[in-house]
Amino acid sequence: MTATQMRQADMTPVASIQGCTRRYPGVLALDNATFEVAPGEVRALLGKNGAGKSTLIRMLTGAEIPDSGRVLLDGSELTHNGSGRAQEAFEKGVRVVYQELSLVPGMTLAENLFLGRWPRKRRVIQYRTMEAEAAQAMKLLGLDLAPDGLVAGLSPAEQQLLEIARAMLGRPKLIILDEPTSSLAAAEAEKVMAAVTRVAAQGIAVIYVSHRMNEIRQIAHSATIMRDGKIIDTVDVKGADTREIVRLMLGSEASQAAALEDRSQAEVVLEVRNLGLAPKLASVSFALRKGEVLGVAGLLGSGRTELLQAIMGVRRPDAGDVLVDGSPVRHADYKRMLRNGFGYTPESRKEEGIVPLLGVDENTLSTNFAGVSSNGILSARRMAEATRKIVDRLHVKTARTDTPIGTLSGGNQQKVVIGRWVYAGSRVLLLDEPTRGVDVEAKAQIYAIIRQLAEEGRSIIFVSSEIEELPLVCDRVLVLRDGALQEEFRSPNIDQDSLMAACITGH
Amino acid sequence: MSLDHAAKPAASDKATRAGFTFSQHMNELSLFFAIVVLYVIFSATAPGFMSFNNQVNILRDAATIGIAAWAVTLIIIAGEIDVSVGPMVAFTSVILAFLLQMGMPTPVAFVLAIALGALLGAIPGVLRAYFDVPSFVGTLGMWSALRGTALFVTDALPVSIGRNDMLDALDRSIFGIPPAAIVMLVLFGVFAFISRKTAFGRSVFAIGGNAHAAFLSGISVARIRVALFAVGGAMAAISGILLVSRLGSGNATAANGLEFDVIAAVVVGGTALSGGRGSMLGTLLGVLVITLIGNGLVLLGINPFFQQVVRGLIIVIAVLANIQAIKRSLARNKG
Amino acid sequence: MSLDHAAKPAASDKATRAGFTFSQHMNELSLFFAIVVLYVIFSATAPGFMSFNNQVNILRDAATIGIAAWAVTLIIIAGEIDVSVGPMVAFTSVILAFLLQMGMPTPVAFVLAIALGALLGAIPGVLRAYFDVPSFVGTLGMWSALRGTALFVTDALPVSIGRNDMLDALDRSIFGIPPAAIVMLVLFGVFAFISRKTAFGRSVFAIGGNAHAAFLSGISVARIRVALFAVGGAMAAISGILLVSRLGSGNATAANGLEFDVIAAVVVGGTALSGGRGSMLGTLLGVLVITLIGNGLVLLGINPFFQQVVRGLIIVIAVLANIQAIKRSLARNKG
Amino acid sequence: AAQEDLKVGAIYMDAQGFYAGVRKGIQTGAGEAGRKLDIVETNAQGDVSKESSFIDSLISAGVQAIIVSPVSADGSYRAIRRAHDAGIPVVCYNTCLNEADMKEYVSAYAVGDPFEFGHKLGDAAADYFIAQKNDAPKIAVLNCEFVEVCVTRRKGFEKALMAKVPGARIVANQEGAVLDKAVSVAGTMLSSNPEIDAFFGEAGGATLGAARAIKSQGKTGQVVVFGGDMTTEIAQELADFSVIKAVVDISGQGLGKLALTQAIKSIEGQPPEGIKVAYDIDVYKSPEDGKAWLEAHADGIP
Ligand SMILES: Nc1ncnc2c1ncn2[C@@H]1O[C@H](COP(=O)(O)OP(=O)(O)OP(=O)(O)O)[C@@H](O)[C@H]1O
Ligand SMILES: Nc1ncnc2c1ncn2[C@@H]1O[C@H](COP(=O)(O)OP(=O)(O)OP(=O)(O)O)[C@@H](O)[C@H]1O
Ligand SMILES: [Mg+2]
Ligand SMILES: [Mg+2]
Repeated sequence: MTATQMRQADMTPVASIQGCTRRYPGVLALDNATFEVAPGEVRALLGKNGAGKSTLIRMLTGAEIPDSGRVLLDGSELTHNGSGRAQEAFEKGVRVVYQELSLVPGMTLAENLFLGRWPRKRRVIQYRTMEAEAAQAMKLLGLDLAPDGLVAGLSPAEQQLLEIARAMLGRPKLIILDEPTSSLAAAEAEKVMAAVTRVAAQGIAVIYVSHRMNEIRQIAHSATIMRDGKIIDTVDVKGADTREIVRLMLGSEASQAAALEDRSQAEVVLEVRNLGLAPKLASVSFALRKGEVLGVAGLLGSGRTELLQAIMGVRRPDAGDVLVDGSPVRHADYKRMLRNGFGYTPESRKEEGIVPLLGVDENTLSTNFAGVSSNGILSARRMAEATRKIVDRLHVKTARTDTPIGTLSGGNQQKVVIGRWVYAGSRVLLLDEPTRGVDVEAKAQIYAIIRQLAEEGRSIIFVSSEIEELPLVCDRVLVLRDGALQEEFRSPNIDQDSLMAACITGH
Repeated sequence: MSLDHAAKPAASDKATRAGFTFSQHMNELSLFFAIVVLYVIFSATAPGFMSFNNQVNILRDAATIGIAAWAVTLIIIAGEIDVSVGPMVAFTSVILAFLLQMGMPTPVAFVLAIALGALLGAIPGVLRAYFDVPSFVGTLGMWSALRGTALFVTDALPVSIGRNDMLDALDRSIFGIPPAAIVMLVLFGVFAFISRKTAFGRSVFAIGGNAHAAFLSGISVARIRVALFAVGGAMAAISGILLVSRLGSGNATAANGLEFDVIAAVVVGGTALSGGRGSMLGTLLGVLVITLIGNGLVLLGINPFFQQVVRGLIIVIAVLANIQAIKRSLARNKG
Repeated sequence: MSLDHAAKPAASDKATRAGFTFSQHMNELSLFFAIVVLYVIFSATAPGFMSFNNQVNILRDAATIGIAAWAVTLIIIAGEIDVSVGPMVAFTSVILAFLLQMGMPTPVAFVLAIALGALLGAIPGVLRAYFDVPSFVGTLGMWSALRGTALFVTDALPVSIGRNDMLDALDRSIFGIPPAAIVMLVLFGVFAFISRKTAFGRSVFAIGGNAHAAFLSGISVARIRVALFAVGGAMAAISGILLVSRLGSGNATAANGLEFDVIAAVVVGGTALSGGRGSMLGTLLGVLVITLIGNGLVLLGINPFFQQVVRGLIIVIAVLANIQAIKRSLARNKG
Repeated sequence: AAQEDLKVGAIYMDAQGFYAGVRKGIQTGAGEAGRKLDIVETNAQGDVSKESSFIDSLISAGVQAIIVSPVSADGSYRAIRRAHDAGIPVVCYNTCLNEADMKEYVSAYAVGDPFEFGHKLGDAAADYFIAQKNDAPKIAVLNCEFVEVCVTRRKGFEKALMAKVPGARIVANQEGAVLDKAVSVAGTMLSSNPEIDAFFGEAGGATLGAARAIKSQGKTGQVVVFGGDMTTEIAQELADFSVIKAVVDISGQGLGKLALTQAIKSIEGQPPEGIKVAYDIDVYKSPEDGKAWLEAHADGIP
């Protein structure tokens, strides 16, 4: 008997979904799914982008109503069929931390913790009581923050922990975490996982959605794998091996990463000297060679985004020089860097990467409309051709070139965001977290694309918080810590453990 | 500069919020300073400006803008807008006058007028909350419909109320202070309290800051939106009552362009049109700035057309200064 | 309903986009249908409605709203707003009349008036693009300042231009069609083309859809914003020129409330106030709806005040119907 | 004359109560015309461009005459010319085009002369000051000078007043045509110029606004009001006689009736000689006058 089966045998499930189906325009997001979770269990929920994980979760929280099938919480069925349903689920002890942060930045920590449920006495909010309780709730998770500070001042990890602390309030029975670590670096993710373990120890069931296998191994007891809206299998994490799980997720074998070669002799295309940007960067220096993939590792908040932005001229550095092809760039601004043949993909795809209502074509071609127009007039034919080329080359899954990009999966959106610089002919690409929130299959494709672009002689800076992927793509990895580049690892001697150690030294 | 801004919304947003408390006070301080400067200038140049009578006038004029502005501040903090204030005031003044003409007891007529204001105000609220009609469109429709109805039923003639002791009393000063000003200040206290100390007020901030998050944490977003616009209508009705007491009649043509002054006061007071940020104190100071300028320019005998020019400039400059002050305080914080 | 909406913005957004093309045409089809219905009703009830002369009138009135509305459509698609159209038209008409009075050659005066319109229009554009002043505030300031200045310099009196052959020609119909209507239709073609087939037009959509993403993919966000408002000013100036040709003088009091009609036409035409979505064809149909209603109600001799009520209702109903049509077409897709 | 059905267009200048009187006058006139007479009416909202488009619509609607109070003497002539060219007689009332254009395009002008309007009031004011033995009265004006007639009214007022009381002085002149604005502006003027003796209200809103401001500041007896345009409330104030001392008025109803009569005559090819048809300007100078007006206008429409 596996651990999972044992738990399920002697306890009634906290929540169960019985034969639920949910259809969206053109998609069967949930296909006759049946699912249960027991008290104290940490259940991982795995699947590619669009597999239906979030939809399954919305069934449990009452945010949506299944087209058919039943949802039982604590043994009784959810009955409301309107806006009361979410409240009903809440009262039955379901708490959820959504994929998107759901905090109000302009309000205090305490106000956010009790959002909408502020303690009141004769209708007046009791700030004292509230802040005291907030401090206590945060302490349970090892968070030591001032409850009257603004949420806006928190790091992403702290915000995520705050959301978990919120979910812990008022005797929950089931806590659902939808990709809580997707925007966190490894060390921050550790904090979240520690918090999850503590939660489970109190007999609360946890559903944990993640694309990161090693996290799942660390904390989950069992894993449910979804594909195309169906529940494929529930396995005991200890017993199953990663390749098997990946095979279940994809329905096929994962591809292998390409072998890497050393580029140390090629000419330098970009050199950064003593770059400073208070308060994050003190003095950063490095050189990037033609055809090289240079990884940048670091903890969240170590300033990798700022480094890329400073190079691109999106932010004005306080000190230092940026040299392109050996000559310094004066008064760098973003436009000038683009003209120098640089390209930049931001870390938050949804907020800064795509224009959701516009088609794949316009999202790709906006870097150089002139390339597809004659006499200033856009040519529909040339637009379709140019887009088709990029779409084919980067394996973007889309039916038409003018499909609104917002309807594509995250991984395909990310490929388009990279593709626009391929179209623009950029020779230096600065990619900030290009694999964030992207599933295993798309990740592998993005690695392959990056390697291929490097083969062609482009130079790439690859920033990632997922330490395990750096050895797969990078020729060289630099570690950003305390405002400067502290250590360098060269392929093939990039190993995860020493990288991790280098990131967190001194913390 | 623009580049910096367009490029990193997340970062600069966050930073803005981090410097929030300070810059908020920056804004109120600088408005306070502006008021002091206006006082110095006008008392030196405008004859009669400092007279007790004129100060009372200023308060009374401030009441016209202020009472509506308190509610509009909350509406804008919630990320919405209300452009129907002027017609709503005129319309309720007309209705009140009709009710009184019909011989209804004055207090009952007051209550009915306020209830009607709330009901009418709730219409764009319901359209927004349940039918996703943007509040700009809904209140623009009300703007046209209410003014039209008021003119239509009165033929643009004032609706006289005859002798009415209660309304006369509302226009008679108490120890030199006009009741309108007292009503305004009391309501200011109420709104300042609501916005800071009640679940309703904090929910408004939460909705303006992140409506989705507010919904997910069980705040009745739709109901609060409706309530906000209903309160807006009720406040306009109170202004309408005071207008009747001041003019002795209901007037369909009155309060023309009041929505302009109200929104200007709120925006000058530092409330962001994008929602989630603002304060009642800021609006109070904004109301004073707008009123002082109007009063001073009349006293100075400035060409009335030119006064319009000055008002347009003031609004833009105040908002510009506010934004620059926030940026500067951020830069300082950061350095 | 509200639950569905507030709960999963990402999801329902996605769905909206999927049904986008279809619902977009839904909107235009339903507007077209509304126009047909209006024609049927008015030709049955309003005497003289179908006369050639009246059809020409409708076109001429449509020109007043339309020319400004083309530019405002782009401005709203880019996520901004322009409330200064009316005063801008009046102001440029006054300036043009002054220039002609000074004896400047007519074509030069035209060019100067348009250039001035563009320059003034660019002011709120620059404030928005480089100083983060919301365009509502900037154009509200212009609204007050331009109207005030025009009234101030003319004392509200019309500025006569005397005999001017070129301007007279602009008011004389060509084969029965007024030049204003021709200008409107030509400009419609230009704007429809720009919005669909040029980098500038597509960049406007990109900025309205996601300004940061647009900036990071190398679109000159700030410059395009300034250009948009400059174009808005230039279009208002063209309306001003046509106004002078129609009235034979520059008038500071003219085009009162035109911004109301223009924004109403754009919004009725299905352009979203939140930006990123809209079409020129929709605006053309919106302009026709607004103009037809205005014309028919006058012909029917409906009480002028009551016409205001009808217009307010129409706007709200049109937007409501549009939103419901989109929702329904989505629901149908789903089944 | 043949009693065929008639259709007449009427345009009111803006949203003032005066035009409600005109409207009633036109409608009673139509009822009394003894034949079927349709009125197609609209309001130009003080905007020449709207007025121009309305006139075009009326031409299309096939009206046989247009009754209009042009927004602007110089700015409204094009549209009126189009109506004239289309063979439709245009009858002005209250306001009209400048002399030259009027002679050419307008078939009749029912008018209470605005200069005369101001002049009669100036006269009444002068008499009052002489009776008070005040030979240097200080006067504040609440104007409606965004329309041209109001400027003419003030000129007539000044002329008559200065002729009898040369020491009189205008110490302030601010806009205040709408009641609520007038009250606020008058209040402000009173505090800045405590020595004001009288207000001149160029229009109804201004007259009543000045009276209200004086009463609410407790200056009854010190400051008086002379103004234009009778309404129920102004008549009540006059009957009370504590603040308002004289009112001149052109009856909207009377003027409307007159304009319609002229329109019918023009349609029948009998426009008046010399175009202008004078309408009597009434001066009300005593409490009794006020009471009489109230009795005659029980429905409140001027
Ligand atoms: N409200 C909605 N309207 C239309 N389609 C939707 C909606 N919500 C989800 N979908 C679609 O349903 C499918 C399942 O989506 P879901 O969000 O559940 O996937 P997921 O497994 O959570 O993916 P990810 O890992 O990207 O978060 C996807 O194809 C998605 O595009
Ligand atoms: N404490 C904070 N206060 C304000 N802004 C912050 C804070 N932490 C992070 N940010 C912002 O969040 C974004 C991402 O974090 P940051 O740049 O600090 O670290 P990073 O190492 O680049 O992050 P990542 O690991 O996600 O690449 C940046 O734009 C940064 O300005
Ligand atoms: Mg998901
Ligand atoms: Mg980063």
